[in-house]
Amino acid sequence: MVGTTLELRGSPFLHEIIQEVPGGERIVRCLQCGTCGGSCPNGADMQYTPRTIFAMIAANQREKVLKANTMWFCVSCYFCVSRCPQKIPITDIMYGLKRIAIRERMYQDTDAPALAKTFTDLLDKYGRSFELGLASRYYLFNRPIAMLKMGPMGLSMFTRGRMSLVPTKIKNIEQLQSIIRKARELGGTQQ
Amino acid sequence: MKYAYYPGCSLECSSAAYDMSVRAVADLLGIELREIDDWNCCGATEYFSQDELTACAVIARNLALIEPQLDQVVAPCAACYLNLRKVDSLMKEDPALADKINQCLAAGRLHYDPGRVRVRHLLDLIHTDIGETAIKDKVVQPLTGLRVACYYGCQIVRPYDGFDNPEQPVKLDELMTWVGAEVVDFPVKAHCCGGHMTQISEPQAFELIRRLLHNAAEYRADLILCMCPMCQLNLDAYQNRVNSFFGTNYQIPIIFFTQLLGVAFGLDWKKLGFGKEIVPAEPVLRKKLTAPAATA
Amino acid sequence: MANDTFEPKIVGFLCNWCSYRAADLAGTARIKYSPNVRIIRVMCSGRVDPTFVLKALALGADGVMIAGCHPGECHYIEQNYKAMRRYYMLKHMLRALGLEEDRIRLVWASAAEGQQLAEHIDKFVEDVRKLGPLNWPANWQENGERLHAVEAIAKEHEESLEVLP
Amino acid sequence: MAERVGVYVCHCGSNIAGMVDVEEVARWAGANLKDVVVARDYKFMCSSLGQAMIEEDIKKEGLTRVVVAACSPHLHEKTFRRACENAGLNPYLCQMTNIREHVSWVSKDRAKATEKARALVAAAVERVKHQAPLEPFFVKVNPATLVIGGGIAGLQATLELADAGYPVYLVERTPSIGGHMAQFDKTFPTLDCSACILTPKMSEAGQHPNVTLFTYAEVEEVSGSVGHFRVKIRKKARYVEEDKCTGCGICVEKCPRKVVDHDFEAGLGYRKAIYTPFPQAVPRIPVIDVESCIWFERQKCRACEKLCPTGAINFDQKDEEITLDVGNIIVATGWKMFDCKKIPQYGYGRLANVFTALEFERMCNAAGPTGGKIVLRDGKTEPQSVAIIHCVGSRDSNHNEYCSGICCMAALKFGHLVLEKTKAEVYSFYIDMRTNQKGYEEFYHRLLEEGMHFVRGKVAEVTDAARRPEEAGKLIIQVEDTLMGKQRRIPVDMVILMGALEPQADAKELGLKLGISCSMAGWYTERHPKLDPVATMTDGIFVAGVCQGPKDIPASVAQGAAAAARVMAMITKGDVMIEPVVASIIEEKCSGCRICNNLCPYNAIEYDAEKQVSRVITAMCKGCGTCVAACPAGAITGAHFSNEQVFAEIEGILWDAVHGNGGAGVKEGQPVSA
Repeated sequence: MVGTTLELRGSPFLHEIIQEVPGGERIVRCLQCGTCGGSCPNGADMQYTPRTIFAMIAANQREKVLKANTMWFCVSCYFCVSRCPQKIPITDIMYGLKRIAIRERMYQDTDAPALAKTFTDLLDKYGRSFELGLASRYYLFNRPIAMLKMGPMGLSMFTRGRMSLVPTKIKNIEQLQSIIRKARELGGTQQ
Repeated sequence: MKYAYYPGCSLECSSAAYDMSVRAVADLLGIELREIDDWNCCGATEYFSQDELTACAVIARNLALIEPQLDQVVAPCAACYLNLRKVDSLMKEDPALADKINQCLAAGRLHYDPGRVRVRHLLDLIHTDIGETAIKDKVVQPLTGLRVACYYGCQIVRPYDGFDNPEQPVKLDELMTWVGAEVVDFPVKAHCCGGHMTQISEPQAFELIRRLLHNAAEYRADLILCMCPMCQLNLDAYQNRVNSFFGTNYQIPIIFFTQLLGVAFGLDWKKLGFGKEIVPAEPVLRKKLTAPAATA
Repeated sequence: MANDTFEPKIVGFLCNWCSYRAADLAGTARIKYSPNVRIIRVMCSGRVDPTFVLKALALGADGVMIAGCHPGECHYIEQNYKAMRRYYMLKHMLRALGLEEDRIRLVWASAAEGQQLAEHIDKFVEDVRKLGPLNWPANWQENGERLHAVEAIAKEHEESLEVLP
Repeated sequence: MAERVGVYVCHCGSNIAGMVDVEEVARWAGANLKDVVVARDYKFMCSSLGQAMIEEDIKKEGLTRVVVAACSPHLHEKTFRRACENAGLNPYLCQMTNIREHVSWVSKDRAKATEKARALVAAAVERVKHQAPLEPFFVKVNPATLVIGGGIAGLQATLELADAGYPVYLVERTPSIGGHMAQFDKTFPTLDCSACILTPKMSEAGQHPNVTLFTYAEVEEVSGSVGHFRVKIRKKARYVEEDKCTGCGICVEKCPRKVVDHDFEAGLGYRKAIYTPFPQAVPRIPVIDVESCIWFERQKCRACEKLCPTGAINFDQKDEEITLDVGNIIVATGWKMFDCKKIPQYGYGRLANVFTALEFERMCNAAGPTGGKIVLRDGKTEPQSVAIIHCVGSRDSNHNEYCSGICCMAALKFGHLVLEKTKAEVYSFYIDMRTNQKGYEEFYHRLLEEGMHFVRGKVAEVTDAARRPEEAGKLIIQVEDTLMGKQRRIPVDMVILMGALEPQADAKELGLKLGISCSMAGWYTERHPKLDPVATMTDGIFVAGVCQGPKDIPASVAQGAAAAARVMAMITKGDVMIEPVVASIIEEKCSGCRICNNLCPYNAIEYDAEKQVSRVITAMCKGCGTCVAACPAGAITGAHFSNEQVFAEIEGILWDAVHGNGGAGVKEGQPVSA
């Protein structure tokens, strides 16, 4: 969709996003209308709305963008995507920004990367997610005080048989792990 | 009617009620669900924020494991449904990515041809494939007088062109009307429950949950119906914490739509997983349903 | 650009009303696309005689593109449907002749779709580039009768190209 | 005898020469292409000096064929044909090839562009040698004109032609002329009353001796071509005899059935089963709406018939088919409003106090359903706050990518009316404020001073789901205020949606009947976007008003007048030239298989049963060439696009490939540059 004139122009950070996110080149079509920021359930608490982030990407403000809380406040509800008049894949761009921020440890004041890491580590190990393991590991390492507050809720979940004590492991975990190894090798992302 | 079945991790344990009621209702409606053998976690939203290719490959393993004679897979969980659909669609749109994903799968001696399997959500399947007449035929306990708020959440209706409107979906409303329930207007029915926000920033997460509870209470709903384990968990398990955070006193039972369908079909409540919800649903149901057909 | 990438020669038959004007519009809008397609104007895609296509391939084209108005938007009411019927027949003939059927392509572009036409052209050029040179002239030289044979086949099939409504 | 071909390669300033080595192309053609006797390049071939050069060469060098490599033949073919004609050469012996739009403007690599230009020139040279002299036909132009659509654009065109003394048939689909403008209250930016400026034009058209009105009628079929179209229109049954009806209105008054008027009143008001859309309707003859009439529903009532003083009601009336002969057609079919229900997040249809712009126009109108009072859907409460949402269904790839052009100004007008008539606060939610005609920006400034609030941001949603007590019972506008970079929730009482202007639902269908094309969005395509915005690709058919693209009233009026002027020029000239690009059948070769008969979309091929051959009716042939391609016996030739000519063109265009294969067409003993 993007004309050939763009190939060598624009902010380097913009090109980085285009490389990172499938469909990311649609960012250049942003009209700055604010449909995304208006639609976002967390829009009121974002440091910069997605629209502002796109303007900052165009202005090559790489560090400021990667340190923002915007993408960590994205709840993947896809309201912005389905409403965007320019069909920009905003949620996917938020995922892309999270990936870059995690890779370069640029994120600030958020535990979201730790949560994601705990989640995927468990997935890699067992093939299934493990809520108790997730909760305990994540809270133990990141938010010990919050863990105490969680107490009664965890208990009521447990008494209703909604929280298991042992993780389920899939049968062919080796198969999954070799797929993951290959993906890391091809994608060049080391965890 | 045979479908591959991808329950997803939540249905194994934290949302066992969903799994139980899905299986019981499917059985009654003559839907054969064949669980994908040795399926793995879809990675929810977490894998995509770290490594896109691995995220896709992990999801694609499940698609590749589907028995060759089945061409449709049904997922009851919103995140699982979206992830399976997203990978299938990304692979269709981008042959280079499809090739990479298949290289990964090949490391596990698997392969998936994009488009081979159609990814469906359970609601679509019950609404479209079973349809109004068959559903109405099965009702033994009409839900007359029960005011339900149908909550769709996000990822079932967005971003993919799906079976329902992304802003104001109606399929669950229709389904509930077929079984006699009174569907309340619930303008926030496709708004967000916060997803994993509870783990990231509680004030924001609680606010999102509060909006939904507040709206359902305003429209005097007896209960909220969910079709996603995450939505159910957030609205149900966090309801008391939301109450103490905002000084409110919501006591709205949150159950899965299949549980209520089961009730209308006269199935055993225990087998539908009642009792696992934290805000109990049974008192409301007993009060509202004049002639309970099922045993407790 | 001095490298050895294969540059396919492609003949494009464009209808006067939609596609040719789409190409004009692409020019006016300065949309850049591959220079490999050389354009011949016909009044309607329905004018494209199957022998035109075969002749072009025989004379050294590596591919042939036919472009017309969108179905339902033909300047001559519905003649592009006739082009569409012939196109499938032609693909069939190419297969019968042992050629890649993807060397011909039928696309629709309205007079307003300069961008789309340019994208069609770029895509087609890339696809033909992957197929490699056709080298029919070489074969033809070896067997001078071949063109006549092809023309005969074309004539033979031609009656079946049009089905009486 | 060999032809003597002249090749002329244009620089077009740097437009072509900047990317194509034009000197080289000319040199190469002269050196390598057989029968080329003159090959020149020149700065601007289309200039009078360039043309003179060609004319001189034809005379001095005895050229028998001319090739001009320049821009698109759609721009300058006529110019160079005329030059040839001036020098005594038949204009159809000149061939243009397009090395600007198709080469220099679309290429990035000079060497490759030059190579492509060479191939195109070779193709033209090979082709032109096979071209034959042709004589154009001339057709008389019928001075009558058909205008389709009685909105302001169509009315303007009609009156211009009628005043000039020419007969006009005005066909309007609804029961009255006037169009959307008749629904409006005020017009921006001057705020003059819409009806006051429109109704004089309507009655003028209704009474003009040169105008024949067909209201409640539609175009069914169009045949023929420029100068002599034949149009079939269907006049729908009104169930009221026009010659007997005096327009007294007793029938309407006495009709017992009242229904919601979704047409003129945009669903906000009512009409009877027998109705005239509005008091100033032209003609004032009512129609019976079959859908709501009690007689048609259950064979009872007939109150109108009993009470009509002139016996004009006729329940047995049938649709009438009328055939009109006209020389030209002006299409002015207008627009419809975007269906705001397609954007559920704005709540139209679910939330009572969300209105469309058309509903609001009717509400403001003193003759409208609320008598001009601005009130909520309950019909009595005055709003304390009003939100106007711009770009509803426009500037949105999910619906219509284009800007509807008029909504910003209409929104400002609405804002003014609310501020004038109520005590409400008014918010405008816009993406970009577009006020770029005479007096428009000044009007914007006026609204700034009047205290309208402007929030820059496309509204995300309108909801009744209150989060805080102050939101309860209100419509909440959720939006990012992009100038503050913050999400805001603004509670209001009333919301007005500025729906996009969209092409009529059947615009494509009518286009097909007329043989004119639509853009992807569905607007009729003009012949040239800048230099010929009223003509279409089909001679004798013109467009005016919004059917060609969104525009305001002044622009619609200007285009209507311009279309009329173009038609007058055709009528005054008296005849029109027809391109002799037609098919003909060589009887000796025709086997009488009749394949071509059914293929022709214009029924221009007849079968002579006696001789058992088919024959082309030249006057009806449009020259598409489908029959030529289909004839199994090769008995049909398409003038100017014969098999021979196209084959030669293919050979030329693949010059380099052919040359690699033995040098067909190359001058003997000449060096060949690659």
